[in-house]
Amino acid sequence: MTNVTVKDLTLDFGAVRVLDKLNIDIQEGEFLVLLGASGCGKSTLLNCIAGLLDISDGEIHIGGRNVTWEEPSERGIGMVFQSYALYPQMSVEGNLSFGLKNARVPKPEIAKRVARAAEILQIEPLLKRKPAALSGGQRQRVAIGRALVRDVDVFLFDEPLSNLDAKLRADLRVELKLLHQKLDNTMIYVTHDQVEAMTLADRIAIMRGGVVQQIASPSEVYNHPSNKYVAGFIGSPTINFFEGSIMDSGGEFLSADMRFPLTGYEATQGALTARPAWLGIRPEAVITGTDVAQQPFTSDIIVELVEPMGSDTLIYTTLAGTAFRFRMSGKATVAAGDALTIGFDPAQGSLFDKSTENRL
Amino acid sequence: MTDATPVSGVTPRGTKPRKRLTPTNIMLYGTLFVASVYYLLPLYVMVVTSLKGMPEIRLGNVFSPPVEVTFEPWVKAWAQACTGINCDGLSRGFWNSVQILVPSVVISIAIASINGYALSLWKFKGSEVFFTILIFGAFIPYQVMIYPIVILLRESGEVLSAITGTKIRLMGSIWGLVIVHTIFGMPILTLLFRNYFASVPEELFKAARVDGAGFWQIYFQIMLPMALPIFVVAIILQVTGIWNDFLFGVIFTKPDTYPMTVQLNNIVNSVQGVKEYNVNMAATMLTGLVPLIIYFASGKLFVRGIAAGAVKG
Amino acid sequence: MNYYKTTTAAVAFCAAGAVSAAELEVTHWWTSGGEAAAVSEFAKAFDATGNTWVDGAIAGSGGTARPIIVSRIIGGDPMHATQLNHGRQAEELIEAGLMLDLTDVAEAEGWTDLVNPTSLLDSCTVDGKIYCAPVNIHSWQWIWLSHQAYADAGVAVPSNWDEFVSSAKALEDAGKIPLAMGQQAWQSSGAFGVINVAVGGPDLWNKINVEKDAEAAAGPEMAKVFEAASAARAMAANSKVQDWNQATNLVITGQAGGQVMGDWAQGEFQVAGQVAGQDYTCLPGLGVNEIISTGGDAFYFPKQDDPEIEAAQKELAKLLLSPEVQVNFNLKKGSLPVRGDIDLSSANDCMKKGLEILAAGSILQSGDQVLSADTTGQIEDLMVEFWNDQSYSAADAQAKYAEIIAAAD
Amino acid sequence: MAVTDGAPMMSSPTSSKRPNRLFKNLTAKIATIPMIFTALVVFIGCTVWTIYHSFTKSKLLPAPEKWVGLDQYERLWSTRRWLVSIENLAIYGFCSLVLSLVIGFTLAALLDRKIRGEGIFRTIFLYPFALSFIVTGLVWQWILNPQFGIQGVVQRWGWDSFTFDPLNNANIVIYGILIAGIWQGSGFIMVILLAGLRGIDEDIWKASRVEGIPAWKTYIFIIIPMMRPIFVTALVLIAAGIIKVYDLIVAQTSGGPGISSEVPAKYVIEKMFQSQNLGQGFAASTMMLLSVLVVLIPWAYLEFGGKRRD
Repeated sequence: MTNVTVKDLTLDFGAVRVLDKLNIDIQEGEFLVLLGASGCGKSTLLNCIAGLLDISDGEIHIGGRNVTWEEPSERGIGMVFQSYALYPQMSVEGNLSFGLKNARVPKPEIAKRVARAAEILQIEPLLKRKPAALSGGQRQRVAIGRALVRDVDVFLFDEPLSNLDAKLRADLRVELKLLHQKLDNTMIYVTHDQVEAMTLADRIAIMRGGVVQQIASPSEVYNHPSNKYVAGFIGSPTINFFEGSIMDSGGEFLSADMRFPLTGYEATQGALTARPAWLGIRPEAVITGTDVAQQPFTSDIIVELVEPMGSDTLIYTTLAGTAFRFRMSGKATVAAGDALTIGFDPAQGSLFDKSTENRL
Repeated sequence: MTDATPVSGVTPRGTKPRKRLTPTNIMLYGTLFVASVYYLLPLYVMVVTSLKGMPEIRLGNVFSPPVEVTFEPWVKAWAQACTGINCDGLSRGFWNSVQILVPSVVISIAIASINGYALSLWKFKGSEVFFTILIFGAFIPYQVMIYPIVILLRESGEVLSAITGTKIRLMGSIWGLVIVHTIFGMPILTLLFRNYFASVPEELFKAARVDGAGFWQIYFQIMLPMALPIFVVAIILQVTGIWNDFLFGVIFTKPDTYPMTVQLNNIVNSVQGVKEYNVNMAATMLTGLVPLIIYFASGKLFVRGIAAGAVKG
Repeated sequence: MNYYKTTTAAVAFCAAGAVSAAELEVTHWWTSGGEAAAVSEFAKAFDATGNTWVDGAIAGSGGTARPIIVSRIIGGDPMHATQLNHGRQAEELIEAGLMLDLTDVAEAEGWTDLVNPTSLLDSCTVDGKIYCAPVNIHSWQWIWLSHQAYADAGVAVPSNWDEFVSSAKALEDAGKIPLAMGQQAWQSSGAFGVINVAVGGPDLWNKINVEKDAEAAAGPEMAKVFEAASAARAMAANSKVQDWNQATNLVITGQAGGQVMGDWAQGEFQVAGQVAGQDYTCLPGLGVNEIISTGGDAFYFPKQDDPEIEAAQKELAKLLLSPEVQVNFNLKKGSLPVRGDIDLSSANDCMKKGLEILAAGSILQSGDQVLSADTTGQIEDLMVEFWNDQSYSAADAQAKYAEIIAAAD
Repeated sequence: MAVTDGAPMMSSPTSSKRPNRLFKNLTAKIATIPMIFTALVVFIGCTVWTIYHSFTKSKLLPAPEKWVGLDQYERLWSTRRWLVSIENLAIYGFCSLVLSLVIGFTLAALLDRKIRGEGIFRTIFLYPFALSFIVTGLVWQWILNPQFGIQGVVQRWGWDSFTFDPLNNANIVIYGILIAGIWQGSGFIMVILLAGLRGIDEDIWKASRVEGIPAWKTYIFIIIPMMRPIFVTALVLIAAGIIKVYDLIVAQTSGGPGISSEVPAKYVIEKMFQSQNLGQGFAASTMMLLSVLVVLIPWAYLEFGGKRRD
């Protein structure tokens, strides 16, 4: 049973089409992340689902109910905002209970729900404080709590961790994941941070220009990006692209006189045919050292720049006339100017059509 | 809660159909409309009255539009209305006001912007105390200070005369009034600039100091260009404020140099026979024209400026 | 700035070999139609001497103008000449040495012999020196009656206050305002003074105002005055104008029966082309006690440090009292000349009545001459409240009045 | 590049002599001389001068040697006109504070509801603020003229018993002035509050919509409390204007009818210059100052007294 369905959703701001015929099905209990660069329409989509924006066309169903014309509060959702949007003049308890009081929920019930939310989020000691006296992380927890007490099936998160510093963000990310496991609610989560997306999501919807590029599990998105944009957007450091063409046989990719064997590539759309294309190789796919010989593709390179990251080391070089970076173990002792032999399997990479940029 | 969904079995799709005439909207626009009438009525009455002849006015409806439009009241108000034996209307006051306005605005803003700048970025021991006194000063009724200022101006005039060897009078001259406007404009303007400069990222200031820039260099080369919007606001506030001033104009100038508001009051109160309401209203409109033009021309800047200045206070 | 202008002007005239000439800025508060016409007589005469009259009229009333005049003198930027009610208003300015001593002009022109009544010059004299030039005699003790209003109401024009009071009802029935009153403080206070003299008699007035007898002020004689004023107040209840000449206009146009106002009101009738005895009637002393108070306007000359200007100031002072100027000015202004030796055969009926009374010596000093500005101000505050608040009882007002007189200095 | 907070960068820590404190930030001190002068000589000096002379029997000229103690104050508080002035100021002040804020906020909130023609409405509400009190007073005097103005027009329509003559009725004259004062100033308050509303985080509105809180409740329980500092600013601006009310009265009623629309500022000016009783004028202005302080000091204490959080 799907919990949230978006059908042909279109949104125009005047003459500008912000969202274009979007279709998304979100399963009950699923954690869906809307990922994209700023301005891609991900927050707009979330606001449409919440009912905070009037849509131009299409339908929205939540819990099997058509809620397209319903007020946000009637849709059975809870929402958490980037700026927390806590009511600054009320205590934490007041923040949590204000909406319930307004909905005339009986007092004991309010107390029960607040207590439960506070327990889940471990904010019991903070209940009497004002938001101004809380840290960023605590505020965000309260904001989540406010969604929690509403006792709804769908949670909407609008970049909830963006205002926090890196360390806190990582901690809260874990907590969010735990929370999801515990509650098993449907969650729709907007972020521009791919680490959050990868770690949290059951499925990621990558958006660009108001259109969903790919909606799939994190590993699918990572390993089989549906187009060049997704490939470039996901993964850090960024994927390497070679510009070239697939040879007649479909067994080789040629870029600047360098040949990449494609034996074993699982083509998405039938057989590979000769055409101009991009070959994308993840920096993590590169192998050095003794195992190199077994790789379908090997090459000698000169190290140009070394970036030690602790756990691993990033090497910058040039391959087939293109800037190329790959990852080595953090223990590797390499210096600029060193010669190295590297190898990888191009068939594990991704091929994109030159003109459509779609995955082949 | 879910009753809100479809009435006639239509599947909700696309934009929620909204009735234009919801009670909320009627209330909203109704209130705005009524308020607009209240705010526009005087303007309407001013215009209408100023375009009527006296016989029509005596018929006695301030709201009825003029049957015969005449511009004579305007001509009279501008060029012929009498105070005593001077019958040159408001025109003289207009030029006086311009002459008072320009130096007053320039000097008061120059000084206040430097104050604000020094108070927010170059705090020194006691600077906050002076600022506090200044702000309190904004609340001191002018009446408390007028008389001593008269004396102060007289004495400073004499001191200046002694120093320069030529006769300088501050009292009754335009410069005396400029000083008074500068003094009484100082609290609010200084506050405005202080708040604005306080919102400038401190790093910018620190970077400039590390680069070896001094007080004036930072002011002129970095802060001044950045503060342009707030200067526009200050100018708007001061132009309207000084143009509209009556109390200082009446006490610190003389008939030669009376600003327009004072002359307006003179003309309106110089009743010869019957009150010529149409001329009075034309004179009133003429006097209000300059600030109104400034206001309509600056439009959003005026609003944005007030927002920037006042909200932080 | 002015200084520069005047000197260059002066230099230019000297070079041409003419007599010295200067621009004199003269402030006054004569801005109504009749007043402005009168003051332009001064300006004309002064300009004819080769000097220039720079008019500095301040609209409103003396109440508006005096603060401006005083603050400029105190602030070191005095005008060259200014109107003030003579009397005690300028006392302190003279004592502080801010005013030009006119004794030599006065002696040369023989003012002491000419000015009648002499009390006018006395008010200008401090420590034996003369500091101001009186220009006219104004008296408050008049009521102006509209023939048209009474004709419309079908009653005869009253010939004294009692008749006026009894005819009020008829006027009201005809939709007229019996008594026109402006709402400014000085008018309320002035009208009360007139009623005071008319109803209570001059002796009572002198006792209170000159001798500051608070007991008399609280006494039964005065109670009658307050009752009369209270009756007058009721008659003026529908008069909703501010300025005195608006009130006069009500009389001129026949909307009101009468107005208690000083002789300057005459100027307004004149400007409106009305003729005394034909269109309107004037009753001195409200037709009860034919007596007039002899206040008036005077010009003071704030001290300047430029001999050219000083010479011009003295010339103006001389001019103001010259026979020709006195006649022209006073005819327009509706006031009486300060010299007893000039021919006013062209004066109208009302003015002639005034001249007769003056010649007969039935005169009172004016309030300005005997009361300080402070006391005058307090009385004005009391009166304006009394006249405009119908619920303010005569007894309460009298008690307050007595208090003010007791504290007067 | 890191610069430690507040440490004077000019003075080198190695030099043994501390730089003279007086010369620290010397340029800033010189540049603010006009401000220091204004603060000390004009605001404090002139105020003290006035207070001192309120204890003297100064008449036309200041007479510091004629010390009379509290005489002027005794007379002041037994003067009806002064009492009426104070009462008027209190009524006018209270009503104008409340009405300016209520009207200003209502209009601001209405304009904030994403309505059509917001710019036009805002322009309409704010333009009177550009006009002087003299102009304001004269226009409303004309509109409220019993013969030609609103009252006359309504009566001519056939409602003969209609009376609305605030400027001629001593009991309600102050409300006639209030109508004009509000007309002139409430647009300004609206703009300030509108700016405040615009400064409120959009997410707050979204949050309250998601929770199903009606707009009016959101305003009352969430938005208005959040705007407290802006309300204080507006309040202070209104209060400062109220005490100075003078021009409006002079133009509209000259204090009449009778003394029913007198205000303290007018009393001061007239006693000082017209009645030639400086001492009395000074005493009255000192009382005005005192009443300002009574309002201002608790506010300043609340606002700045406690340590500033946030």
